[in-house]
Amino acid sequence: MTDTNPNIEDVEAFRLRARAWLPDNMPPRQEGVGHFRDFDRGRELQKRLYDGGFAGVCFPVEYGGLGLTLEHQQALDEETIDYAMPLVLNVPTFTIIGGTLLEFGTEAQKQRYLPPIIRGEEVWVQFLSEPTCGSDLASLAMRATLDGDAFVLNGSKIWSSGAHAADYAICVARSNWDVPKHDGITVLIVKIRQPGITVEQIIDTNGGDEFCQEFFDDVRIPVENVIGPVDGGWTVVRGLLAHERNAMGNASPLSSGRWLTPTETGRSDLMELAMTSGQSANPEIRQLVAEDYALRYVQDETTRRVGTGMASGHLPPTAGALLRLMGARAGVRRSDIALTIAGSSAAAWHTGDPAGQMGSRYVGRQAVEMGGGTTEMQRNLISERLLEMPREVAADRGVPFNEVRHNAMPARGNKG
Amino acid sequence: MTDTNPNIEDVEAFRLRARAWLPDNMPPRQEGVGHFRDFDRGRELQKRLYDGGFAGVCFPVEYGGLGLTLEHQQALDEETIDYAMPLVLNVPTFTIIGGTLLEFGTEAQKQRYLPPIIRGEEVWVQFLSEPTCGSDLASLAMRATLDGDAFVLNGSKIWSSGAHAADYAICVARSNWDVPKHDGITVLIVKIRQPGITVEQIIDTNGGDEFCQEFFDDVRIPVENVIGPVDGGWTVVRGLLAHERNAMGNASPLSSGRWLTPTETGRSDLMELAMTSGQSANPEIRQLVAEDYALRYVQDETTRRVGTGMASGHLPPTAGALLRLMGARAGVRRSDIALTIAGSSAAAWHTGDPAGQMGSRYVGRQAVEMGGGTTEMQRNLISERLLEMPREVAADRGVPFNEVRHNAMPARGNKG
Amino acid sequence: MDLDLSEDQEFFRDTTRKFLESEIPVERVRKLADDPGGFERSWWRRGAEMGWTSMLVPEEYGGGSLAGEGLLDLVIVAEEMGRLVSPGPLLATNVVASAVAERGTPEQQQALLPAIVSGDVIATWALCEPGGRWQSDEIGVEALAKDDGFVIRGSKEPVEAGGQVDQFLVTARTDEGLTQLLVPADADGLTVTAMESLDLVRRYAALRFEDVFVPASAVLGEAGNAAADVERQLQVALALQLAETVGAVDRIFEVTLEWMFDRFSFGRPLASYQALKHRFADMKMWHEANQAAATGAACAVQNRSENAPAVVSSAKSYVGDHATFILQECVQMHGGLGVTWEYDLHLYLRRATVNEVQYGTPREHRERIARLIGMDEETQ
Amino acid sequence: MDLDLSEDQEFFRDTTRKFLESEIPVERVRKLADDPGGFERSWWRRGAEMGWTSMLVPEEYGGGSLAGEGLLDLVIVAEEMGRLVSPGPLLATNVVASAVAERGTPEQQQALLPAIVSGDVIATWALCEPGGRWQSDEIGVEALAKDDGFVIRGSKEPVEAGGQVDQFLVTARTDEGLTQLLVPADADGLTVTAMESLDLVRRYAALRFEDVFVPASAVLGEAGNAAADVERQLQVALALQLAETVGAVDRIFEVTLEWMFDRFSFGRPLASYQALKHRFADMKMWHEANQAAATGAACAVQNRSENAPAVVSSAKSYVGDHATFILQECVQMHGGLGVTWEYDLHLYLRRATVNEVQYGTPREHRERIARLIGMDEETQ
Repeated sequence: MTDTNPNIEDVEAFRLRARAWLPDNMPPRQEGVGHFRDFDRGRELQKRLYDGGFAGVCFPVEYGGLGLTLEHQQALDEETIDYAMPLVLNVPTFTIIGGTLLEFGTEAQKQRYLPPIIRGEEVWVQFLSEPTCGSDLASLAMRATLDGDAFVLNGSKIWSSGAHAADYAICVARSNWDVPKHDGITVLIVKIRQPGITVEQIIDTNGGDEFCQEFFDDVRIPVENVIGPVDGGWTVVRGLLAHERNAMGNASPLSSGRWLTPTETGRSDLMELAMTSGQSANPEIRQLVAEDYALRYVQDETTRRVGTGMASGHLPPTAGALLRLMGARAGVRRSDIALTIAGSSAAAWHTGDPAGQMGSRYVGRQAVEMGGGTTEMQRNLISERLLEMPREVAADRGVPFNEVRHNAMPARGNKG
Repeated sequence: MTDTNPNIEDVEAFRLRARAWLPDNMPPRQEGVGHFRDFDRGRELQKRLYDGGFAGVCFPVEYGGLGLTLEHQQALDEETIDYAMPLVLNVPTFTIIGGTLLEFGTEAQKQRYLPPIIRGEEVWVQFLSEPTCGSDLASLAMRATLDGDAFVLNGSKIWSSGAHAADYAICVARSNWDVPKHDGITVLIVKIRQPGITVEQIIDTNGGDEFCQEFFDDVRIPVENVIGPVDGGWTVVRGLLAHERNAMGNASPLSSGRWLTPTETGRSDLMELAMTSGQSANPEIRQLVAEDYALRYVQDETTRRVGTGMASGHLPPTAGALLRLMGARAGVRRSDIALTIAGSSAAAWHTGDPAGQMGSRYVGRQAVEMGGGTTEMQRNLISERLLEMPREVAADRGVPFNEVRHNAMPARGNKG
Repeated sequence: MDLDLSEDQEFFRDTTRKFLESEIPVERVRKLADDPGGFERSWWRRGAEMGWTSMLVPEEYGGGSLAGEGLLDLVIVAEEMGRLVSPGPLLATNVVASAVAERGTPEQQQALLPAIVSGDVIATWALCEPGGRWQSDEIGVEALAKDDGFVIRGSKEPVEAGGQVDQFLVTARTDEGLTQLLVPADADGLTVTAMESLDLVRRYAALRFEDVFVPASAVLGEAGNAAADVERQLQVALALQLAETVGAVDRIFEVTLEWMFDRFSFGRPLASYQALKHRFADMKMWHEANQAAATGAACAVQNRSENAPAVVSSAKSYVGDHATFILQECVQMHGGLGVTWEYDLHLYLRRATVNEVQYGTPREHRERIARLIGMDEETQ
Repeated sequence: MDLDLSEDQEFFRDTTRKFLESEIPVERVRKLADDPGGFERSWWRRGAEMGWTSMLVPEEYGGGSLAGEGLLDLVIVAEEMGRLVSPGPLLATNVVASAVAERGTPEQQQALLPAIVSGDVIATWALCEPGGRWQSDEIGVEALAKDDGFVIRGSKEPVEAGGQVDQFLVTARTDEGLTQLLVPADADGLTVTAMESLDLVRRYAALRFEDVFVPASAVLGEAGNAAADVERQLQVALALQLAETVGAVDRIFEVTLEWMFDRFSFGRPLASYQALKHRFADMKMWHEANQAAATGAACAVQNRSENAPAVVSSAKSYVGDHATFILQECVQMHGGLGVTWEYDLHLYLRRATVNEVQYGTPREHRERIARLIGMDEETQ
């Protein structure tokens, strides 16, 4: 990320400086869920780190970072394991957005946008999916029409986590309809709160309101906000997705602090439920709790294996799809186990009984098979990229986008 | 199968006549496995039925049958439930071969071949699959070359059950290589024991020798043995496969006697194993034995539902694929359960310990997912025919067979 | 759905479907989510007029079925209600109606059945107890003989529609054994507490009996000897529950299959992707098996087959596992839309999940099967 | 395979692979199926020269590893042996070598280790007992103190290579607790009966101890206090077993993937069918997870991590379930060929199945995990 500077601080010195600084400056660890409701808390924690000289460790000095190495970041991660960290900013802001801006942004963009990111002042999201896209991201239909010194955006984006509470977005739009789908895409930096953009929260099956849908009506974005070439944005999108997979494999140097791994968190919620519901001696329930434990252990080890394999080049970046697939399958299995342990309490319960959450969790279990590209897309990736099996027939390959059959835009408030 | 004859015997009279005749003429029931080793026993039992006037109930009188109705056959099936019956002749001889000859055979073929079938004198098999075919039956490459009044056959057939112990086969060959694969197929009646045909038994992973491979070297088959039109045999094959699916749904009137359904056979082998290995109180083992019971019950009910649905026309004949799919999945699940109950005894056991069989059973478990067309082909059938989802792209559609990429014939004794 | 319905049954099904579609479409169900009761009495009376409460009741009390096989008619209603995730105490009320019709004294029958048939009275069965106990040998609520009557003590939960009904049938235990008692909802000493529920409109409550006195005439059947009655009630409940689940899956499978043709990805309809086609093939197979199992269970209960106990538990455990699995697959096929509140699929998944775990989970029914098929007997 | 082998380890792996491929290809394994022992002593000695028996033994007795982490070197051999379903008592002998190296007296070490390292002596661990018992608290074989020694009574089965070895390490129970004893194969009163095996070349035997006397010097470690040693041996055994299974799957996955490109159906390679591609994606994921789990387990055992007991059981239960599943999928991809005797796939499936159920089944290891993570503790 930055050339090694012979004058940089020694890793151990850095570590000790952090160890000395942390107790008086950072609050103790408190596991959150990485939800947009933590954005403000994240901004505050990041500001503290910045003031103490521990923010943007691997970001270049010229954009407000420390210009240090991955080893420095890892030392900081180890020292901060018992402290509250702005983990909610890691994805997408630091790793995906930061990585993409560093890789594809103009000098002016980097100067303008990276420092506030490192100071925790601006939180970003991604505007990728659209209601009509499904698994085929490149079939996006947000219209970007060049008008003088700006692109005029019209259309809708969806599944952006916490967009209503964020500041900026990387937005992918279609600037040319007369060429095949990958060849007419432009990536733009969009300020979220501006006239013409309406952000609506989507209520999920569990009543959660994490996801948003955005409606764009004649939104003018200056051409200097374009990342990468006009019409050539698909390369930027692919880079962005690679940063995303890296982040998932815990292999991004731009990440700061880390989540506890499942095996570090002690008793799982499933074990807790089995114990408190008086089923700890039931052999079948013991099997399920132990299966969950084993699954979490194996998932940790697999993340380590694939993450280091991608870092060392033993595995290609698409290997991240293996982690996404495994995470989804394990998540689904865990929801099933939760339902079994909860039993009839999953259907009817007294207010406050934790078993009552397990029914909702089960009803919403497929969410993990959709976020970050559906499980089916991961299987395509693994078979076609990692195993090099033949690609699926794509009826739209080489066909101008406006001649391809697309999905109709659902009416607002459509119930399907 | 035959027009209702107003002079035929009343069903109840027929039933009572059977009830009176059976005790002195048929031995008590003994469940076999439908193996070719039972062929001779089957011939003998069928001869007895024939002599007593209970053979070929729904076959026409002119070909040696009784010309009676399905209700007569069902009455006979009920009366014979406690007696040994030649069940091994039902599939393929009576139902698939009998049905196909009745539907597509010439008058002379029916006169020649049906009576010995009904008398239990001639046992038939099917020569369909070839080593190079895989799931794509119509890609068969047995060469049938017209030479005067005969076709000369060269090539190899495989997966024919008990061919070395049978008398005749329906054999499907390619008579025209210059047309698309479905348009150059001819179906022939082949006497198995004749010069030029070598039958080899295949040893399966469990040491079983049920299956055969046949090698044809310049075997001359007279043209009068052709069933259906020359080059137009694919229609016959489709008819044959429909008779097969009917038989699987217990919906063929040509079947005589029936297997006990799994829920009629009392304690399952899995329950027996759980009990004798002292695990009857183990809650997890109880779950598995009960799961097997439920699965067998549901399988019975599904066979009834789909079988009667096909008979009444509520379901198309391809619905038989549902039964085949369910049977395979249930068979696989049962092998898994068997392995779990056997535990370490599946790997190492004292001679005679029934638990020792469970390892082999598990090793050979996929056989049920292959016989009668792979599970994958059933899924294609169900999705494309029953649910009418779009057909897979076939690279050979409309292409002359000799221009299509095929599998190479494995060398004899090839280990892959 | 049984593939071989009679003409009368088909007509009945069509009428029921039309009524439900016009009177209580899914948008209406969503609105009832905020209603404390989850359904309206006036609507239930109109359903009663359609025959929803009369199928298991003799003609002399205003009941009657299409051709003498009331349960096979009633599962048609349950299945149609599943197709629209309808509210209403269909299972609850009919289990009680059936029990009273089969085991009640003429006085009990006269007091309850006409009112149930008209829809004026609704009832439910208080079987389950805290901690997921529902099997006969787990019943802990006591009924102590006192003054020509009984005093009831203990807790029942979850009780379907417990906060909405007029009448409870309580399965309790006396010194002699299982005993069932008819208890009015306003009995002294009975506290009814609403519980939370996964389903949008199906309500459950916890019942607390603190020395609730009922006269001897409240006993349904024979005191101390109700095990067979409880088994019968359980079978009726399961037959209805299974039919409802199958109906819910049937509707969603239809909708999702249609979606596969309408939705395009990479210029091709989703229905053209083999990986998805194969998953639909499996779903179709499981759904046919579910329907076969539900029909088989209803027939076994209707005909009082000897093996009905194992049959209903087999169907219950199989359908329980596979119905929700199919629905989750259907969620996946819809992508993000499938996990939004605004799309109806989760209403069906909630209903099927509730059905999976109520009146015994698949696991508990497998344990019941193990007992029924003789795993507790000595090895021979 | 660990993705980060050292250069020395890569060289060692390549040498081992070449040796196995030339000396004991699968055709040769098939021939050994008819050999009562399942392997040849002379071949084993040559393997010993390659280092197969020295990795867990100190240098003073002729042992030594590549860089001081012997188990991480040894799992490379186990994995390569899995790739060719090799015969030989690798696991059995090394578990005993490791136990003697860690806990033996100098006399015991001198008597056994050099001979094991040279391949002249082979040994095995007699742990399991009839009825699938293998956990510490299930051990029933008794060692009764008598005349400055012990009398051993009871049965051990299945014992890997029990009919082929020179030396047993027997896990027994004295009044004080678990005790391990070194017993020569020709001890008086010891009967060794060959058992049948699912594997073509891995042999098992049943041991019957009828008052077998051994002197006090036969005790390995501390009499009555062997629980920690037994745990350690189990961990070493599982690390080797897991590596072998992973190697077997790795080879078959390779072969099957190749087959998918070579085999055509409807004019297209099998590899082009999406339904099959998605199954390969799942297989690839499980296989990576299996490898990660096996590597993680070997590291935990090598490093004597505190959580090693739960780690090996986690890996064992996960790999046990998934390795055979992958192999069965590979059978299916081959069609009929996959279920013929003549095709090699079933040799691998047999090996993986044997590994799945020996030294505890996945189910038994999950029960062990439940205990290890504290499910028997009081609810807080």
